[in-house]
Amino acid sequence: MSTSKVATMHDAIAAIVRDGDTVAIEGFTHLISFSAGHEIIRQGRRDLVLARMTPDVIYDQMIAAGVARKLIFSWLGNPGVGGLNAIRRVTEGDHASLELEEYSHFGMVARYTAGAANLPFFPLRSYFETDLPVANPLIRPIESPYGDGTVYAVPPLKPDVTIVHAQRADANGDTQAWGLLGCQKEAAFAAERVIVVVEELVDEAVIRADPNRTIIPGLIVDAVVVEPWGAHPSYVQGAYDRDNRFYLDWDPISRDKAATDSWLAEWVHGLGGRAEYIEKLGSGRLAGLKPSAPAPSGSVDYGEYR
Amino acid sequence: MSTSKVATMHDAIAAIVRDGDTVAIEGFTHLISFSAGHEIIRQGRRDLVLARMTPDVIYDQMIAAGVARKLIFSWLGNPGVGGLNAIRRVTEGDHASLELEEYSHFGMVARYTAGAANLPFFPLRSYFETDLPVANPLIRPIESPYGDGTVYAVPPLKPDVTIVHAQRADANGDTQAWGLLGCQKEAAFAAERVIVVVEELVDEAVIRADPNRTIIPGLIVDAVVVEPWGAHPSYVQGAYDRDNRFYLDWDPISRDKAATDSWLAEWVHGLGGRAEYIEKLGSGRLAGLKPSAPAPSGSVDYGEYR
Amino acid sequence: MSDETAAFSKSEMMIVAAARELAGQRVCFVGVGLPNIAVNLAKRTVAPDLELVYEAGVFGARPARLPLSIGDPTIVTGATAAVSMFELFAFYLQGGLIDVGFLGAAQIDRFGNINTTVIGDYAHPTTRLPGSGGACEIAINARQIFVIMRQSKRSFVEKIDFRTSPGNLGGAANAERIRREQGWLGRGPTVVVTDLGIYHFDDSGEMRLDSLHPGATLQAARDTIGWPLHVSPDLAETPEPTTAELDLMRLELDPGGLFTR
Amino acid sequence: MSDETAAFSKSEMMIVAAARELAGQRVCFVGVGLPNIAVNLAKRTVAPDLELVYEAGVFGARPARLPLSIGDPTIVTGATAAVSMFELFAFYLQGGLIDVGFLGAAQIDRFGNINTTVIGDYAHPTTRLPGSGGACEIAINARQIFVIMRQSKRSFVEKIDFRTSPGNLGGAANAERIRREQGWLGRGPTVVVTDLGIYHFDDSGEMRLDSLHPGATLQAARDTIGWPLHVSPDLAETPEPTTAELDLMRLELDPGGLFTR
Repeated sequence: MSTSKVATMHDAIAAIVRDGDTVAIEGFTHLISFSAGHEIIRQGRRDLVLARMTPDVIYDQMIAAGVARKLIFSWLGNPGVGGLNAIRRVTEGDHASLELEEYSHFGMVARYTAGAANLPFFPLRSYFETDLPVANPLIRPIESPYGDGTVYAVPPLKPDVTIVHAQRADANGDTQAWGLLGCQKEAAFAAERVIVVVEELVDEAVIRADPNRTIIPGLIVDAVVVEPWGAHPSYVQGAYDRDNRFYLDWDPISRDKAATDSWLAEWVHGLGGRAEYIEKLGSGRLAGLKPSAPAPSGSVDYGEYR
Repeated sequence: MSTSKVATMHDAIAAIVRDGDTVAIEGFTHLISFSAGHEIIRQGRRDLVLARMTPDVIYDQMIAAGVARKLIFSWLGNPGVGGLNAIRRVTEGDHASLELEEYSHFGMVARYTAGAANLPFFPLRSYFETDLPVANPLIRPIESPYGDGTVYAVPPLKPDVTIVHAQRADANGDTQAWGLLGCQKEAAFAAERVIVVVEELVDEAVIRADPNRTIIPGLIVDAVVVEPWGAHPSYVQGAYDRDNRFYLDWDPISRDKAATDSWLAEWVHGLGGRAEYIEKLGSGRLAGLKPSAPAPSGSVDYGEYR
Repeated sequence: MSDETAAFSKSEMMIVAAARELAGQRVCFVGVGLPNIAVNLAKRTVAPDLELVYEAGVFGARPARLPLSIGDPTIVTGATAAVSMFELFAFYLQGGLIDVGFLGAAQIDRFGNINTTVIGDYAHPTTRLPGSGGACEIAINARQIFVIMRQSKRSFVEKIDFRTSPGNLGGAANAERIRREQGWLGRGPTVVVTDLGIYHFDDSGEMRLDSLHPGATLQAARDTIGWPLHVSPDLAETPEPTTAELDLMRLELDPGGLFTR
Repeated sequence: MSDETAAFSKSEMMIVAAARELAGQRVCFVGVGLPNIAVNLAKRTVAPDLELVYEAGVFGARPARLPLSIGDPTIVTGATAAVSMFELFAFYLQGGLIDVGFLGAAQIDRFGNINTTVIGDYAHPTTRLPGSGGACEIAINARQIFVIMRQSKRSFVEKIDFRTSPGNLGGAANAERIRREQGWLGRGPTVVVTDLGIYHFDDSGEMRLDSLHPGATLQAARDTIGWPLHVSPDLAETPEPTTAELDLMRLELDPGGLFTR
């Protein structure tokens, strides 16, 4: 309970992510662990099954780098910009080499929920009268035992590894996040192994002062990596904004395979880790991403009961 | 959005709770709206179907007062003390006059969840090889569409009215609570009408300062009743402790029908509402229930993004 | 007239027309891109009490700027509630609390069925589109669906390549029966706003042109739609954007002109 | 010896014996009443790193006093996590994170099947008991089940009146097959601690007396059990409560003697 799980990103990925694993780096536009994705590229993992609701730029980069054989997802795009061009190169026409397993957003959330709850399936009202169950035979109809119709079911998704980024955790991995929470809790409970990357390592007392704010208990966490700015170019509520310029710049880069490869060479393979990445980005770039003003939540009282 | 839903308990119950309704006063040992239960007795509602995971002393009182024809529950007791004697009088032997519909805790939570999510059923691993599906034929087996066995399903529970107590809400009904959250969120989203009773009415800005703390949006709330100490003898995290003496005293009172009736006459029918109840309890009794010291959660920063 | 029409872009007219359709609505599920700016414009004009719901997990958003994408820290700060996506999709959307779901589309047919998955064959598509995201469940569970998209023969088609989100299926009768039988809470698509005009759905569940935007012609509408166009007997002309609407878009919501040019 | 045995109550011995069985365990699901004090005693003695989970929705509780019931503000203040009961039952319990589920019972049979629902006929019971609460799902999903209850012919019965919580069903072979086939994560009951002794389960899945408490006799055990008692060939005597254990119970955990008298 009091043993520290704090590790470097290098050591955490080396010990926890294996070739062929199903890996979920979750976080819906918010708290995306680009840092973990880059380290997986750097360490040359292969044949990964990548799961994520919105593959986003990080999976475009990982797939461009050749770490994955399959993608499980619900929305494939560069949010607010356009397509994911590296992924399109391996999914369109006769070159289609990346295996796809496709759901809707609620279907992906329901899959993680079933995985976390050890359920053999999860029911939802989506998919009826659509072509999705044809495209993905794992989406199956199920009769209500109360004689009131049919709904669809999705199977549990239990990643070998789930990686989430959060504002803070203690050394045991007890993790707190605020802002958009996406499906990180469900994806973490569904996973065999969990890596938490945080902006700030805090004392256990900070976590225990607000137990309702905890989204993941250390009980299911294998490693805690402390990396400020580890979610750049995505954002961290209260810490930094999305670096939209990065998302815009990625579009032309990713359209050209050579440009993509040289970006990976310069920004991933050419760097030792997130510290060097941040230094290379430059303090000016980062300063422009800070919130314009603080917006404190205020404090509530749990009371001492002796 | 800015129209106030603030009402007195009398007016809220008069307008929202009707004879024959299915009513859920939820809150697992914590935040139990005794005040609403007493007002329902005072207004002489009849033939209610009372739903609640743990009927607790409040439903023992309501059933003793004759408001209910049926009880839907998962654990029938006076927590930490013993049985619920008024309910036992109408459920044991040949006098059994109260209809019972019985689940497990997870079954009740799953029923509210299915109700809130507009699902025709909710699957869980409970009940297999037990006598509960025999006692309650609404608990039904369902085959996994993935050929990996059978689980059980429970049907959605959609109360006509759900009543919850919380630490604070704004005039629109946007409600925040901390400490044990039980199944209040699920029970509220599942309900046709919702009454929120709070210790404190706060400005909308207090709610919006910490959006992750909101458990129920005003969107689904019909009335906001402001009644400090409204959950006595249960407790409110940070505000007051459980009045255990009350739970202990209820045991001998409830064993005797006459004593029960005179308690109801004195403490419910004989009083105009919670304000008089609190005055009758006395400030000394209440002072002894305050937390021994504050335990602040601390504040987090959401950041301004313009 | 020509001067005035020259004073705003087709995209601006489309966004303004979509925003106006939200008058009187209470809870709106906001999609990526054009819906995002249309809803934020409506919130500042015809529907100040509109509750903005983002699939990312926000109810009652008060964005201080136009959100950069479907998720943005500005939709959380000052919101009524920030919740898990399970809660958002299960309780808010599937639970029936959303009045209007706003969708875009790569392909749409006369019955408002939508494709955002692939162009061509699914296994070997000529174009791989983003896929459903939340669109499939929004189309099924939101009380009604608004669609905003530019017209072209490539997008308004006789037959969509893939049905990602159900509309009026093969027609109103069929669709109403299935929605009733399956316990869906939504009644499907009710409004389609394009760069040329405003469409609603007739009793047969088919798209009908009810209003042409200033400067747009019936011929232009017919030339960019893949089926015989149904036109309302009392076809209207869409009122031009007001200076106030244009200023809001240009100065506040989209100063970069990302959506409005 | 008699002096010393006179120095503690049967209830105290039972609670201490149950607490000691938790040595080496990591995550324990705490039930109402006796389990509550036994687990809180273990946390203060043999298992300081034990994570206390309360069905009310708390993980990693650090109660500053003995909780008054299954829910109490003292289990929340200073806890690692306070979560919804959906999350507690779905992710923590059904998800397989609970090592030991602690249960009490009104009736138990030789295979550890438990009744907490009714005595007599279900429709017209002679005694209406609390019912399952979380017991049914705890028995199915916790990795192993500890039972703590006083012995009597009324409670240790040949046949329970109602099966609320499954134990080893009709025997170990049958139980193991069903648990495997149904994908249950738990292996069922492993320990029963009473006011007279400590029982574990033999290869046939049946209760076996492994240790007699000081002052208790085999005859007393046989006289309070409704089936032919299986006794371990190397029956042990339970070590008496230590002064430290007694002081913790009497001075800190249960000064009122609610559970220990």
